[in-house]
Amino acid sequence: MRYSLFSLLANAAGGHRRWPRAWMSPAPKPSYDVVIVGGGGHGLATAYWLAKNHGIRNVAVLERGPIGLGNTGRNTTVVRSNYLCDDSAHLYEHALKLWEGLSQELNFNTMFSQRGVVNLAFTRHELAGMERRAGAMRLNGIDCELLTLADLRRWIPNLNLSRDLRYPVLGGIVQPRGGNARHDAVAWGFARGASALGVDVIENCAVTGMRIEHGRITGVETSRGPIAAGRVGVVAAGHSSVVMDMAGVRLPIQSFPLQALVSEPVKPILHTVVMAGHVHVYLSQSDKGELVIGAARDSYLSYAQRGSFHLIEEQLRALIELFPVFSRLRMMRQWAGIVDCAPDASPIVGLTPVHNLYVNCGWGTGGFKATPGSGWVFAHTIANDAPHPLNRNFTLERFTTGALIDEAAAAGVAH
Amino acid sequence: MAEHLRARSVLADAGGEVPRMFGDAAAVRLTEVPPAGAIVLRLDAADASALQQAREALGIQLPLTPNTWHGEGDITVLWQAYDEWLALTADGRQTEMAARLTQALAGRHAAVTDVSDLHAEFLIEGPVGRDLLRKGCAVDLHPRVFGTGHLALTALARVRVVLWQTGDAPAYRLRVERSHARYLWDWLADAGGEFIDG
Amino acid sequence: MTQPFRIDSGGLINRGKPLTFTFNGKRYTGCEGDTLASALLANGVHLTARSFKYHRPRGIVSAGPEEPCALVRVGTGARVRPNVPATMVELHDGLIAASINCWPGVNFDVGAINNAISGVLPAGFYYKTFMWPAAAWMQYERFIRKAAGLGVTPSFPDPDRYDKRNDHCDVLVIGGGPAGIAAALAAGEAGARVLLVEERAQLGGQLLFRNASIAGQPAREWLAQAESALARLAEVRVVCRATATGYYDHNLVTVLERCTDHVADPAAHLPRQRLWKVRAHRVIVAAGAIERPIVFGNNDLPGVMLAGAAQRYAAQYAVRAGQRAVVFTNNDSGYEAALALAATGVEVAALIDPRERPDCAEAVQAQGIAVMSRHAVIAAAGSKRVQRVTIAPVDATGSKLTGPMQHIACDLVCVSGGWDPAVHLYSQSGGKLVFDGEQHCFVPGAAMQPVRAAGAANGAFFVEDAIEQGRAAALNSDTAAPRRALALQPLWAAPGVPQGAKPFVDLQSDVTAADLALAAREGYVAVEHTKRYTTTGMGVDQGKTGNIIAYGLLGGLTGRTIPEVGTTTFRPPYTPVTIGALAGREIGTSFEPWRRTPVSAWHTAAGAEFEPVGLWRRPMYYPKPGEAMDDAVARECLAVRNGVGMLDASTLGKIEIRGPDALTLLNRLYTNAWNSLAIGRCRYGLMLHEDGMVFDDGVTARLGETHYLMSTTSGGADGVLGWIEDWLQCEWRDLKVHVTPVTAHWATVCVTGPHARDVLTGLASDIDFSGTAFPHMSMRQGQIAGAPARVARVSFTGELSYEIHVPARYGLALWEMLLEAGAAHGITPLGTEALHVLRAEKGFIVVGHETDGTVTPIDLGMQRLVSMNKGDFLGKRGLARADNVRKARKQLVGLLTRDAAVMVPEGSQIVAMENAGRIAQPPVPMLGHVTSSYRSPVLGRSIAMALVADGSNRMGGEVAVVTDGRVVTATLTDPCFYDRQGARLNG
Amino acid sequence: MLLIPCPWCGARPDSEFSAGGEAHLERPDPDHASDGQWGEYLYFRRNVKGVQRERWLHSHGCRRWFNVVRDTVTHEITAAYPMGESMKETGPGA
Ligand SMILES: Cc1cc2nc3c(=O)[nH]c(=O)nc-3n(C[C@H](O)[C@H](O)[C@H](O)COP(=O)(O)OP(=O)(O)OC[C@H]3O[C@@H](n4cnc5c(N)ncnc54)[C@H](O)[C@@H]3O)c2cc1C
Ligand SMILES: NC(=O)c1ccc[n+]([C@@H]2O[C@H](COP(=O)([O-])OP(=O)(O)OC[C@H]3O[C@@H](n4cnc5c(N)ncnc54)[C@H](O)[C@@H]3O)[C@@H](O)[C@H]2O)c1
Ligand SMILES: Cc1cc2nc3c(=O)[nH]c(=O)nc-3n(C[C@H](O)[C@H](O)[C@H](O)COP(=O)(O)O)c2cc1C
Ligand SMILES: [Zn+2]
Repeated sequence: MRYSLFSLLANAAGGHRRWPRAWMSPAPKPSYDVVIVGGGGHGLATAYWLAKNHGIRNVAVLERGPIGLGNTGRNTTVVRSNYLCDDSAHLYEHALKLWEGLSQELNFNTMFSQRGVVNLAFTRHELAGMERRAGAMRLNGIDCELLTLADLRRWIPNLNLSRDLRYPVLGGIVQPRGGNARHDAVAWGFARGASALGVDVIENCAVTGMRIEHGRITGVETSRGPIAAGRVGVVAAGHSSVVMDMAGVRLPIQSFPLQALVSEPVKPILHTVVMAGHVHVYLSQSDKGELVIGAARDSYLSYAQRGSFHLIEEQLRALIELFPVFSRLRMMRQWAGIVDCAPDASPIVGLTPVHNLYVNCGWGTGGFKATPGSGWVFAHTIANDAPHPLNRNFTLERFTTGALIDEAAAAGVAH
Repeated sequence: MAEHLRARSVLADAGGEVPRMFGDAAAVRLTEVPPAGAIVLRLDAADASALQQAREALGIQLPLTPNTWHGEGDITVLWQAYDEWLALTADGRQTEMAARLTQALAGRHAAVTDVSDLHAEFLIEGPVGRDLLRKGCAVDLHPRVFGTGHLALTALARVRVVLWQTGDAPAYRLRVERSHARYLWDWLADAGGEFIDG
Repeated sequence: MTQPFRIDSGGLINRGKPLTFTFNGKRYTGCEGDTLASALLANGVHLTARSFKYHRPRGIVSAGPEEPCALVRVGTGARVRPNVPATMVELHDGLIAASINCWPGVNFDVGAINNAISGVLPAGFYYKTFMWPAAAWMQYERFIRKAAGLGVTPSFPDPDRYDKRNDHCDVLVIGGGPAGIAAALAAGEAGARVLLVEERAQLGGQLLFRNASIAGQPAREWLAQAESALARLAEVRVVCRATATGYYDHNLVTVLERCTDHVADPAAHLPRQRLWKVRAHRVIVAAGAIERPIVFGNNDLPGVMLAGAAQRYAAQYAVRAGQRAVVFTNNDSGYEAALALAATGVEVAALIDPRERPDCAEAVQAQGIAVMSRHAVIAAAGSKRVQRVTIAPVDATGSKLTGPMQHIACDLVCVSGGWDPAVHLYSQSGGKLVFDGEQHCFVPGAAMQPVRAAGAANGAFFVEDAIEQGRAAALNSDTAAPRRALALQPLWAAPGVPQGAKPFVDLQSDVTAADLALAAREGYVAVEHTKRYTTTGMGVDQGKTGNIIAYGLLGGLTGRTIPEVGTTTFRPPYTPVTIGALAGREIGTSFEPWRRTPVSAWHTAAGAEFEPVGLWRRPMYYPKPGEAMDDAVARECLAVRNGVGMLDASTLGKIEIRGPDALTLLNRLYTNAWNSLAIGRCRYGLMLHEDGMVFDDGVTARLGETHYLMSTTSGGADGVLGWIEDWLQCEWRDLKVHVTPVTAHWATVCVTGPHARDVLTGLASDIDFSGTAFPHMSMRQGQIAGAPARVARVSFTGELSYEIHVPARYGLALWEMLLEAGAAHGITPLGTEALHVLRAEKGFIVVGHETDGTVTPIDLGMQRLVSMNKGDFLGKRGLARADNVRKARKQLVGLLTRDAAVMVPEGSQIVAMENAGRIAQPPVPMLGHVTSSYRSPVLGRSIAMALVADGSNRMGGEVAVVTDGRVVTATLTDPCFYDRQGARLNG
Repeated sequence: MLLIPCPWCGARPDSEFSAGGEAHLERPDPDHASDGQWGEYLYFRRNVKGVQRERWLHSHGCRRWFNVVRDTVTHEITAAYPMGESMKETGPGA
């Protein structure tokens, strides 16, 4: 049933008793053309575009739990394409363009809100870095404006612009087309869309092994039995190295906790996404009213979806510096996800040493924004056994040659 | 022109020479300690004869137990790591002390460095001293586990300090890198504010 | 002033201390010992709030932190608190509170229109609509955002102070009810260091209102004795108004102490709240249990209340929550409540119980209360307060109506659906939860950290059992403490709810049973999906009363048992924690240390503008009155080129290196060879990470046979020391060398300019500063004006320069002496900005400007500093990787703009001339960027440095620098713009 | 916040330390390592889910590096031992 105001009204009369399942959750078939490991946003998007763009519909997404509860379900939802390196800029901008029509594409409101993403500068060095980034963005055709203090006052009325701060704000940049989206809706929307195109979204089905014959993958072992597959794409975020290990493929990935928290809900007070690299905090206000606040990641390896308390203290110190009016609000809930970090803070999307096995990982602290684009290029990669031009350089080989796509310097703060 | 350069306290512009008192009956008292002579000694603690040489040169045993200090006469030696000690002496005696140590340890895998101006030193005494410190320090200072003779290398507020207990009152001394001293002093003074009866 | 619903006697309030307060603009009176909720009820105020989504009238549901409805704004101005439960606000004189999320007021609220159109606003309606036209979402969203949110953020900075405290104990007891008290007593008597934290203002837990007897003793007597026993134990500390909020790894528990929230005029020096970070050897969770509601139609009307809460209001606060009550319970605890209410003069119209008649019915009936077994309340009615309930007979499982409905008039409905142990913190600790099939609730299972639960938190709902469990937990005894079951028959929601009467599951998030059914129908059946789709449990109360019902109903809808449904994740905090308290005192000037040099105060007094460098604060320039930055910097630069300047260089990192293997160490750390360095000489070096990228540079001097002094960049000192120690301690353990950081031990003043030597020779010193005795790139030790000194002749400005190091205590005096000695030469203090201009004129790099972690020494044109035949050094292999030997990498160049007056901003991108015309039609390929850019006073023009692809082969060619949409043409040159032969620093 | 047991100073909150990642890495012979081997050394870690040996530096304390055996799922720490000491048989897996 199509979602629309009309169908909503029509169903209201019937007490909403006729809505069908959003996506089917069938038992696994013995064999698929393509198996996607990982039912996060990226995996589901991959399956959707495989079916939609490449006509490959005999596809299963295997998710060890319910879909969308990995990093997709626990991220701070910042969407932007304000990247420095050309390769990143093109990839994330492609994703941003897809976001702009995603609700309509999926017939599921992902609540993509282009309220703007502001990055603040606290040192002259950061200002120069922003000049560099803004220049690169514009030359890559991406919207970006440099902001003076007066501009900032307009964009973020409650921001503390006092000169007396330990680190006074000196300026910033904004990407007006950036913003937030509803994280859960993205997973559900892609699942519904993929399911409608014939993809099997199989939940509670953990991949436990890989079948490899003569250097070629033939299927996977799962908690629900073996499943044969022509091609396998692994999109398991924090668990990427665990899954790829099953195929004997090592990754330059480390899994770290990244924490976030929400305040109690309040009436609209913050209308933009604000990111402060030097003091380490970033935030936005969700449509439900809570402030969604993130910061740096923990420094130790972990698969526990929780981090160290002192990072929360650090993050909220920074918040109070920037927004003294938030001091009396209260933290309502805190959590963490396990992010898959590559040494250059850029993703790895492409072929692996095992034939017909593909990997999509390393999005680390910032892959939510890429979700539709990541699925798009990964679907292309799987369908053609060759990368899409946009992910051509995001290879595993770059860690041999040294041709890194170093966003580490540009990112500054996790999100 | 001055013939001799004049020494200045790190807190010269913050009134550090004057003890700060918080609370009635000096619930806690904060003082800057005048500079001492200080030497960093690096030495292999497994080398018994080197330890012996150091002991003879200093006239006092190096504490080998982590988290302790040992003092005799005007010399105090603070454990810093398994191969590192901080030896304090009266100001002015450090050059001679360093020379003695250097000579005694010549030819060994050891290093002696004068660091007399590397740190500032504070004294914190009084019954609520512990409560003051625990605002910014995660070491358990309860008398059951930490007493006179104990020492901790740890973070206080946001800076690394060497903290050691010198009396049961309790009294603590702490050394902090000189460039951080003013920050820590201001932090302690602010933290002490709670103990001023309103 | 009268409090019409205050009971004349009993309770723990102080009638002698009346307090005045204001709610929604109206003045009322309460008593000391009241909460805002109990005081409102004493005054007959039940309508306290409007709901989140439908703006339905809401009242007071509970008497504790689980309160889902009565959220209010407390205080005014900068001290306002936007969303606090009235049940946890201790009354003080002059307290001002108001309802939130309603306009114009709680009595008449325009938002209630949502209730009328609630049919089109089911769970997740926003996912299905607002998609057309695509661009309109931003407009829809504006309305949605306005409607959402609860209270309003204060408009002013917070005037209050928040503190932190680290603490340690052998046993941390969470909760000061009978179980917790017993635990603390037992542990304390055994000699342990005990910390007992209690969320409320006083100890006692449920003993404060339950008529229990303990070993034959009335509960309150037992309590008084226990409290004084605790007070006698020196190592037991009891802290009230202190909520354990989070349970983290390795037995770290955070506790939020509310120090002054309950005081009308708190003393300014006291913190408002204090966050405790308690590291406990063992933790005992004795946090009690939370009463569970039962869902029925319009169960959100003011006047529908948890039975235990009504009982607490009566017994602890001496307040009648109503005049005529109906009790609806599926377990024995509702009977106790009925008796307690009756005892305080509330007329209990009926007790409705879906079960067969339990034994305890007798006592209730004896009070003249009608007990209606095998019945359920299926709906309540009333407009802003409950006026009657509809009841009906039900079958043995409570799932079907078996007879006609009837109505009972009442103004209070007391509901008890059972009790849920407060397992939140236990679960946060990693402890497993198991479903107790007899008591139908989750109880603690296997522990993952040293923690035990006791009392009602562990499913022991009888006082004596709770006490026994507390004791057993304290003594860590293995014998299973008793746990008699509370007789209960689960009932999540009443059957047969009449049309139009909304049955609410999560009162705070306005989630109804129909929403859950919709979620189940659409496949959002995993409990985490149900939560997120319906927002169940996502409010300020985090579903303390509602979640379990949602699990029960979801199980029923999907044919699963509750353990199969599972729970959502318990996350900190247990109750919300003030952000200011989490931030603590290390904000403002304490946000981060400002590292100070011995000369810092002088710089401030001289009016310097500062800039942060690492944690240091360095003078950037010293403006004279009326001078702009550019003027001041130009003046400082010219002083150095034509006369002499002085710079506080104390921030430079300094590391002493001693030992027979010092030379080996240097050869491994730096890219160049160090073998030939004579004692007393200095050499410049670059350090690489193992990937071949530059990460620091500096000059190292040889002071003795096996003694070197290394200098590092100001911001990089800690990194370099860490890097060296890492290799020495972990990899090169055989090297006989020690490194000692001495940065702050030395004050360093750099005297630079053609007259530098003239200034120094005027000092009282035993050092021979003559050119022959003291050549460039050497270091001398001696004394200056009685202080031991090290002087290095090195230059970052291209002029004759000396770096003078004296012990820090003499730093300011040295500075003042040099000012005096240099006065005749017009000595000029210079800041970092002039220094940067001067070094850029010379083409010297600054790590972090010309490098960003992707730049090799070859890229910087410094191949002569890379010795490929001295053996291995860190980064050598990295340099040889395929991408690092690629042709046409970005290389360091100088840039001269065609128009000498134009200065390009640092960071500007560079494109090829042939692409300059294309910038309006991106994408445009980029060649590199400007790394440094200045106005050079001595050259009278702008200069810049840049990293440009294949830069060394483009020398002399032109490129386009793109700045803010403008294109500036510039020529690539050698990066050294001034005195290329270096004549000025020799001699 | 983890409690990291410094073998000398005792257990302290992880905020006093710097995490150094996987322990007992082998630095390949730079004269003979291929780009691939060097890349492995620079970037590839086992990223163990379960018990791993890792390095920590007590940066706010004694400034010494040491090894810790820690479970990356439960965060339980079962051993700590000084640098240079060989891998003790402590706990499974690692
Ligand atoms: C706190 C936090 C804040 C963040 N903020 C932002 C932000 O603001 N903006 C942004 O762009 N990005 C952000 N990110 C990063 C972003 O969330 C991720 O990069 C992105 O969501 C990754 O999506 P995914 O689909 O690849 O991974 P996931 O959503 O994690 O999906 C991976 C799935 O694989 C499944 N899986 C794992 N192993 C197996 C197996 N053996 N068998 C079957 N299935 C398996 C997992 O269960 C999981 O569902 C944040 C992350 C966190 C944790
Ligand atoms: N008869 C019944 O039906 C029934 C049902 C449930 C409970 N009870 C009664 O409950 C009592 C059980 O004793 P108990 O000690 O286990 O529970 P309790 O409820 O008496 O005490 C728990 C205490 O913990 C405090 N607390 C809760 N969470 C906290 C936190 N995070 N931080 C700090 N404090 C916190 C509460 O404020 C409360 O004072 C007995 O009196 C028993 O009769 C009776
Ligand atoms: C953007 C965003 C907004 C959230 N808002 C809320 C909220 O309003 N209330 C709430 O209880 N949790 C909120 N959460 C947190 C979730 O409840 C949950 O903690 C998080 O998704 C991680 O899942 P877990 O706690 O089940 O591990 C939010 C999470 C995200 C990512
Ligand atoms: Zn240590």
